[in-house]
Amino acid sequence: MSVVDPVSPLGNTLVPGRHGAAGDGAVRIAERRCDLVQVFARKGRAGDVAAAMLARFGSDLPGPGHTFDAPAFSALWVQPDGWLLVAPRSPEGALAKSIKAACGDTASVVEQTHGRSVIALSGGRAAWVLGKLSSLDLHGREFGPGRAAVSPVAGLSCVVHHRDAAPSYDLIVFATFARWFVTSLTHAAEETGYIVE
Amino acid sequence: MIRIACPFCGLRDETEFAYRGDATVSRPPADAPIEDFHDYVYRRANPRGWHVEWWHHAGGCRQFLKVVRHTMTHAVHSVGLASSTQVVPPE
Amino acid sequence: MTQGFRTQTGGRIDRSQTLAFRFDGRSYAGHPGDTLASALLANGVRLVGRSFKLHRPRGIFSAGAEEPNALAELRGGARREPNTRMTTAELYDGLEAASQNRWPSLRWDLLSLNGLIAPLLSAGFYYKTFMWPAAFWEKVYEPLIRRSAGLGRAAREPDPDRYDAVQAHCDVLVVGSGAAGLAAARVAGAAGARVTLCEQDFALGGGLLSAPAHGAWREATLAALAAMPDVTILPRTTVFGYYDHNVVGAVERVADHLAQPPPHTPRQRYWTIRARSIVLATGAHERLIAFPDNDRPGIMLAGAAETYASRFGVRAGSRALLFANNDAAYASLFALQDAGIAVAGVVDPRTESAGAEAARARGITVWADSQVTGASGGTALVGARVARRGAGGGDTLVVADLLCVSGGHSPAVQLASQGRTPLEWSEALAAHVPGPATLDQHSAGAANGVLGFAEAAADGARAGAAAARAAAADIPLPGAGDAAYGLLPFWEADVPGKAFVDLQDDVTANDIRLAHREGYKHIEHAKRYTTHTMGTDQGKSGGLVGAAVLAAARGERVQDVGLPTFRPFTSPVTWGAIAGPHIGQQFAPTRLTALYDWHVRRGAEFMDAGQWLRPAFYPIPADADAWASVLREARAVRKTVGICDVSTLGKIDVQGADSAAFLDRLYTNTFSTLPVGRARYGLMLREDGIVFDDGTTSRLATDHFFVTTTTANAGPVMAHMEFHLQTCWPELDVQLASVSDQWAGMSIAGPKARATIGKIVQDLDLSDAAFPFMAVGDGSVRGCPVRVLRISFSGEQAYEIMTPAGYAETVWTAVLEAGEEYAITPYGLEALGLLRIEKGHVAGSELNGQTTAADLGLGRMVKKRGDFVGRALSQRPGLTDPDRPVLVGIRPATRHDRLRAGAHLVTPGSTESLGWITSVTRAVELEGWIGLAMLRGGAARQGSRMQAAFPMLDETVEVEITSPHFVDAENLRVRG
Amino acid sequence: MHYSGLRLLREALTGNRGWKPAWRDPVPRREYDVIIIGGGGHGLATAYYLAKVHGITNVAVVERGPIGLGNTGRNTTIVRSNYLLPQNHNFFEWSLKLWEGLEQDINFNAMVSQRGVLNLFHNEGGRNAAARRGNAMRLDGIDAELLDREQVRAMCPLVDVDNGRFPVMGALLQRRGGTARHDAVAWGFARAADARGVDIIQHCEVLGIDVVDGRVRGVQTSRGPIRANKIGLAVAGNTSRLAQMAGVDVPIESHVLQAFVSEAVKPLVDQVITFGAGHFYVSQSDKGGLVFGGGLDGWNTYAQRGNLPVVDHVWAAGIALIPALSRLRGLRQWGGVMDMSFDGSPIISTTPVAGLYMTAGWCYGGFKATPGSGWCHAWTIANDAPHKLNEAHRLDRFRTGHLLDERGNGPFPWLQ
Ligand SMILES: Cc1cc2nc3c(=O)[nH]c(=O)nc-3n(C[C@H](O)[C@H](O)[C@H](O)COP(=O)(O)OP(=O)(O)OC[C@H]3O[C@@H](n4cnc5c(N)ncnc54)[C@H](O)[C@@H]3O)c2cc1C
Ligand SMILES: NC(=O)c1ccc[n+]([C@@H]2O[C@H](COP(=O)([O-])OP(=O)(O)OC[C@H]3O[C@@H](n4cnc5c(N)ncnc54)[C@H](O)[C@@H]3O)[C@@H](O)[C@H]2O)c1
Ligand SMILES: Cc1cc2nc3c(=O)[nH]c(=O)nc-3n(C[C@H](O)[C@H](O)[C@H](O)COP(=O)(O)O)c2cc1C
Ligand SMILES: [Zn+2]
Repeated sequence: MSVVDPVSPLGNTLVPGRHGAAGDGAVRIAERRCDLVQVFARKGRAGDVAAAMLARFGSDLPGPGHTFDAPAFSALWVQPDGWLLVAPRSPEGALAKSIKAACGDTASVVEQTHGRSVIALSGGRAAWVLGKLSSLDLHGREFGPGRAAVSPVAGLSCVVHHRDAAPSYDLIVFATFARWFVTSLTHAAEETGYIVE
Repeated sequence: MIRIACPFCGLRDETEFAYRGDATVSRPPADAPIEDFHDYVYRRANPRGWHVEWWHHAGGCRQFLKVVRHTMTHAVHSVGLASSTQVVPPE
Repeated sequence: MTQGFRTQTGGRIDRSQTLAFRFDGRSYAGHPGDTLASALLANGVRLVGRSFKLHRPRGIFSAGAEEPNALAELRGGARREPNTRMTTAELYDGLEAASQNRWPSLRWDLLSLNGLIAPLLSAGFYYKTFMWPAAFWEKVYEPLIRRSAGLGRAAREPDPDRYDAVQAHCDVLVVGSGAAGLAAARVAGAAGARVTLCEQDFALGGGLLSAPAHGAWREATLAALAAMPDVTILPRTTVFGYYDHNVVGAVERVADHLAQPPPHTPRQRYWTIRARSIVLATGAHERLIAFPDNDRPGIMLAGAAETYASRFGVRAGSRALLFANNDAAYASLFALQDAGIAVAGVVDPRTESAGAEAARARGITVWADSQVTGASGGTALVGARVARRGAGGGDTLVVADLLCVSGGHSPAVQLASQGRTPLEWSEALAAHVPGPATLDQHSAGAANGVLGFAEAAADGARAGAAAARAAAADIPLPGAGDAAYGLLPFWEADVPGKAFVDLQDDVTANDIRLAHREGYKHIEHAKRYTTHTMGTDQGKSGGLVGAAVLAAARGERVQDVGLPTFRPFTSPVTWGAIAGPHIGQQFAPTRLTALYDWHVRRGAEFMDAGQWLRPAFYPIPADADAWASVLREARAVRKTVGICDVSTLGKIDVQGADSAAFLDRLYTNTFSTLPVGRARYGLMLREDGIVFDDGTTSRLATDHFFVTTTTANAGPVMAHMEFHLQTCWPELDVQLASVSDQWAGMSIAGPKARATIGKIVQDLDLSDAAFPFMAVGDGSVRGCPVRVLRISFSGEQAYEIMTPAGYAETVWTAVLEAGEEYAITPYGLEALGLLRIEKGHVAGSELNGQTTAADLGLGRMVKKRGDFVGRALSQRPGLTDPDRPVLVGIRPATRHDRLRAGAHLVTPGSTESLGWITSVTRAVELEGWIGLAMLRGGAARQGSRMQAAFPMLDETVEVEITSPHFVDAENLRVRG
Repeated sequence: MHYSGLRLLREALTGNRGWKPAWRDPVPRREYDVIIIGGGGHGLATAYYLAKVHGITNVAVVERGPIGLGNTGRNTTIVRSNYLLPQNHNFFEWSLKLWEGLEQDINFNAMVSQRGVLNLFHNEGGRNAAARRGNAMRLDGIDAELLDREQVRAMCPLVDVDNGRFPVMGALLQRRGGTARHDAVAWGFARAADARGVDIIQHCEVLGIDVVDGRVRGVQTSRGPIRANKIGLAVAGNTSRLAQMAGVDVPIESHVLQAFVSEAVKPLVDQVITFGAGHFYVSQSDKGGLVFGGGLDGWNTYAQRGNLPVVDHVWAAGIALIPALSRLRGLRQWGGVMDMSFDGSPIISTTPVAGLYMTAGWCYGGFKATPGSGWCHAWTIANDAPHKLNEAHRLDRFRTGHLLDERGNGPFPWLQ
């Protein structure tokens, strides 16, 4: 564990409190500090990776568009034979190391904890707000808890993870764009009002 | 708005993709004459009708997809993986 | 002013509330539910505008989006909106509007004198004159034309309002909320489809709003729709365009009915709707008839007059005459009569009709087999001349202040046509109707050529079921009315005079014939030559009439002449709405490095570098100017040590058994021979043989590389790698991941670089022996993991420290503290540029997509064996020509002379450019300015003198051609 | 019939009854000396200059629809010669010179309006590129000026030079650049060519090109075969298809470029302004509509219709540049199918088939080239060899590597 806590790429962009329109439709916006690790199966080794992940972490590796909540992390499908693992913060690099240890040379493991920001958006009108920035069909028939999609939000590369029925979404974006992204998100939420914890 | 059904991600707007042109040409072997490389780079199908083309799902799964699209109606006939040999224009 | 033309009862306005508004400075009153047009009519205002070319007085012609005449500047100042159709502008308390395109006033408009020379201003007159003298066009004629053209005046300040955009999806999109649209939505909704219904009007119901008899059905249907959870109804929402793959664009006027939007509320919202199926229930547009002076204020479409009476409780005149060729228009007239408007009679070109019989039964005079041959009155209609068809002379003057016109109804097929549905000709309507659709698209109701409420609703129900892929559902339908239509195609009264086919652009039937005589016979030529259908209404009420006049001139049928192409936008669309929230800083993304806040605190001057904001330099009070800062920073690097944020470099993690082979194929040089723990500078070509990018690649393990790219090419290089991996060499075991954001990077450069970081880097031996030039290794700084690369861009001893971005500031601060004793200096992009130019390193200005490896003096990096991208085509003669410009250095012959990038190198007395200066800087190693240039025969010219010409500043500087390496050409310092 | 103010007056007094067709509607003859395929500006100008400069009047222009409704009738009308490479700017300057005397030459007011063209830049790199380009032009005697931020502000008061995401640093100005009335260019050349005996044959689609022993012999059309030993292609976005008919491959892809016009308003924008950072450009037509556009949709197409993503981007860029446009309304949107070459520069050339010539690969920029292209194409046809002005624009330059890549974007037509 490093002696210092990593600094959030958001700086002071998210100001705690209630903003935008009054009324009871306010959404909640928050940064979630997570560990993020990308896992790619080496050529022809997807089966081995899946077996190792199941054995070591009790995790399925989900198929396209889906997620799997293992005890230690959520696994999000992001590309063929490629997953993004999202976990609560742990000692620097520990998650990646344990994955690498489990998979050996059947997988390429890439640390992304600092490379991505996880922005949580939730509340009854979260889908309305997200629908201003994303062209995904967020209707319950098409998307819901347990689903994830890689698709631009506010024009930026993003992994949209529908976590629960509140609904709560994790929006996972490239860290160097995070401030601009959050500004777009808060603009979109002005109409409903939004609360930053 | 062209919409492309990515075999992995589902139906998505064209704005998620980057176009990469004619997918019927392939890179010549190393020992091929320069002429072949010229053709690979500069001699590209430009039909009025069905066109087989690369679309990079840059905003999604990052796969280069082979897409058969009509250059008048813009209808997408089929979409497949880079390796697919099934992605061909209709009769 | 009193609302003298308001009926006592009826209509869908709220008489209990009064709204005050102003038009041309005068105050009036209206009610909620009014449009600006209905309220003006209620107040007896008839003259509301001037036409485009002839400045003829004009009144309100329609009751909807098709309005050609009644355009106003709405609101004022930064919120001024020119050309706003009064017929769709919803009245609100305090509304301000002004007439436009007139001077000094609406009533007394100087340019109405144009009317006197109208024959001179015939179609296309400007193509035939204004050519002499040639210089007069820009100086005299054009400014005059420009000033008198145009309609209203746009605002000249930024818009204070905000706009919003939404991405939407549905199973069935219904456009239009008339009988057809409501029925379609209800059936589709009942079948479980996700339905979105867009209606441009603020009230739902279309024609039903003017049909009190069907009020109950409308209410019941709306109530049923409101109860369906998956049905979204959007009033005030115009579908403006139908695009590929059943995607439509629509704009919702969220707050235009208010003086200004409430806080946090957008003024308008732009909807992009992706629909599996689309029902077009957009109704029909009533057509005008061409007859002399058919543009007088007081002449109005029959359906519009009915709408004013039935929906708005407004009498559009006191005494109405109808000129119509169909029975539907009689119903409109009867509604006027019922609203208390006196009826002067009906002029009908047909000899007999059901309408005429019904009219006579009501005691109304009908001039059958007749036509209107002219209108009298200037700024208001006083009467119309009526004559038998073909009689020639013998007109009767009928006194009327309201002349209702109906030349039939054209289905609103704009969207269907944009949606690539072919149009077919309907003899019954004498208009185009949609043919079989190729997309999942269904026209319904009047838009489908089905008139009558009951019939339209039934047609809508059919379309709704088809769109929802459901069996036809049994829903209540409005009661059947009188379906008689009995239209006789009749386009133009056959008498001479100024008979308009396009009211806004002053296009007359004679103009169309003139175009025909001059050979502009095709409908698209005639359109462009006369400007017919090119106004803000796009010819909704006169387009087909013009086509018919052309058809007559050509001796052909109207359907063989056709119509000009329908294009978006069905109604003009606010620019700001489409821009949406992407304004100001949100126009394009900004990217910030993890050290951004530090740079801000340190007072950096920032500059745009692609999407990035990067420190240009860090001024301190002692610096006289920007150059002083830059030179101070660069000098620190050369003398002691400096630190620079290089986090913006692209970084790609390459893993897999075949990584080395993969990189060998992508780069001109070889990576399979690179030992683990070492880095190598690499050069990448495009397949056409031109240099694409450069960067360093480190080998972290046999099967693991860490690639850096230039800032600008981070994305393109990644895509280039993926392209080749997936489409050319799919057999390779390689995995790619962008780690640009994961790693922050800082370059520590200068003779004291090692001394500085040696104090803080742990778990890594930095001694020259253990960690020579181009070594790579992992360590830590204050507990933060770091990756150290010994590489140099400045020519000095230098290290790049990469660290996970969240630790950037910790590591950066640690370096600063360690370097304090050497007066470590942070340096920005400018000093970075200075240093690299001194060292002769190429960057963006040289790697500009036009240069080869050899041009840049990097020919030795191109391997002789093995294939790589760009190898073959780089051997083309044009790319190996020895006369191509190559990289050289330059210095002014007189040392204090200034160099400028973009100057060209010429020999004295010649204007032939032999090369150009790509980058310049003031130097710190040498005196004065230095630069890099691309120069033909550059190698041979080293040591000679040339002129650097900058003719745009009238400047020529004598320069000396040198080697591009001003500093440490032998690369000793970097190894020191 | 000569057009003049006097004529206009005479006709006005007699009810405008005496005007004659601007061009005849002839029945195609069986054989011509030269057939020009494509009745756009380039084809019509080629025919005009063949007749005027080379005395070759037995010429047919064969057009599948009505003339002038291809890209000539749907472009944003910018005329300029501010190109970087000498091979390009010298050619375009010749074209600009022809524009300057065009109206008197063809006796048709094409409303050539030299109101100035500004190319804005936003950073050092942009300024250096503008300087390199402008100085290159000046060395070759072409007007160009480098404006700083304050000069841009003074010239274009509505442009937001300070506040946008990309503040304006300055501009490359070509005062002699401007606009011309697109339709009038086609009509004017048609009328002038017709007056010199050229047959303009509308509604006549070329369906095949007859090649015998490596030489062209004529064309097959929807109105029957027509013979000629020289054929010039001027078919813009259809070049690939037409060249294929003669067995010739051309490095061209067909892409749609969109354009827009706003509602007409009183004068608002006095110059042509190009906003490179935002892919947006705008000018105001004499009728009052702002005519504007941006980048390509970016995929091969033969459809002349636009698409939402580009609309969104272009309109946002418009507001970024000129915030006061926000409450103005867009009126119409359309597209044109462009002949995108693989290095972004045109091809005016002989071909491997004897007697077959082409002017093509015009990308975004062919309207301004109309007179120059016609002039050089005519020269190439008449002499069976290129003029000095177009010898670099040869078809085989992609094989030899003598590319004319102004922007360094490489062999990706959708990026050019
Ligand atoms: C939206 C847009 C904006 C533009 N803006 C500018 C600008 O501002 N400035 C500028 O300089 N350039 C601009 N351009 C480019 C410019 O419009 C074109 O390069 C130029 O007009 C091409 O002229 P042309 O005569 O070659 O082609 P066209 O005018 O397209 O003429 C080609 C003709 O060939 C005909 N044809 C095709 N196939 C056949 C066949 N088989 N048989 C017979 N005839 C056939 C077509 O019907 C057509 O009429 C723009 C283009 C577009 C689309
Ligand atoms: N004044 C009248 O009495 C009157 C007027 C129109 C129609 N009608 C009658 O109504 C019946 C037809 O009903 P219908 O439902 O087919 O037509 P409709 O005219 O009743 O409804 C069409 C609706 O579509 C809306 N619309 C059109 N284009 C639109 C767009 N681009 N975006 C959003 N909304 C748009 C219109 O505002 C209108 O409300 C016929 O009997 C016809 O004669 C009567
Ligand atoms: C410079 C220019 C100005 C235009 N101005 C107008 C205009 O004022 N009104 C209009 O309706 N269309 C205008 N148009 C668009 C044309 O109506 C038409 O859409 C375009 O020429 C493409 O043709 P198409 O739509 O028939 O395919 C203009 C086009 C151009 C090129
Ligand atoms: Zn995908």
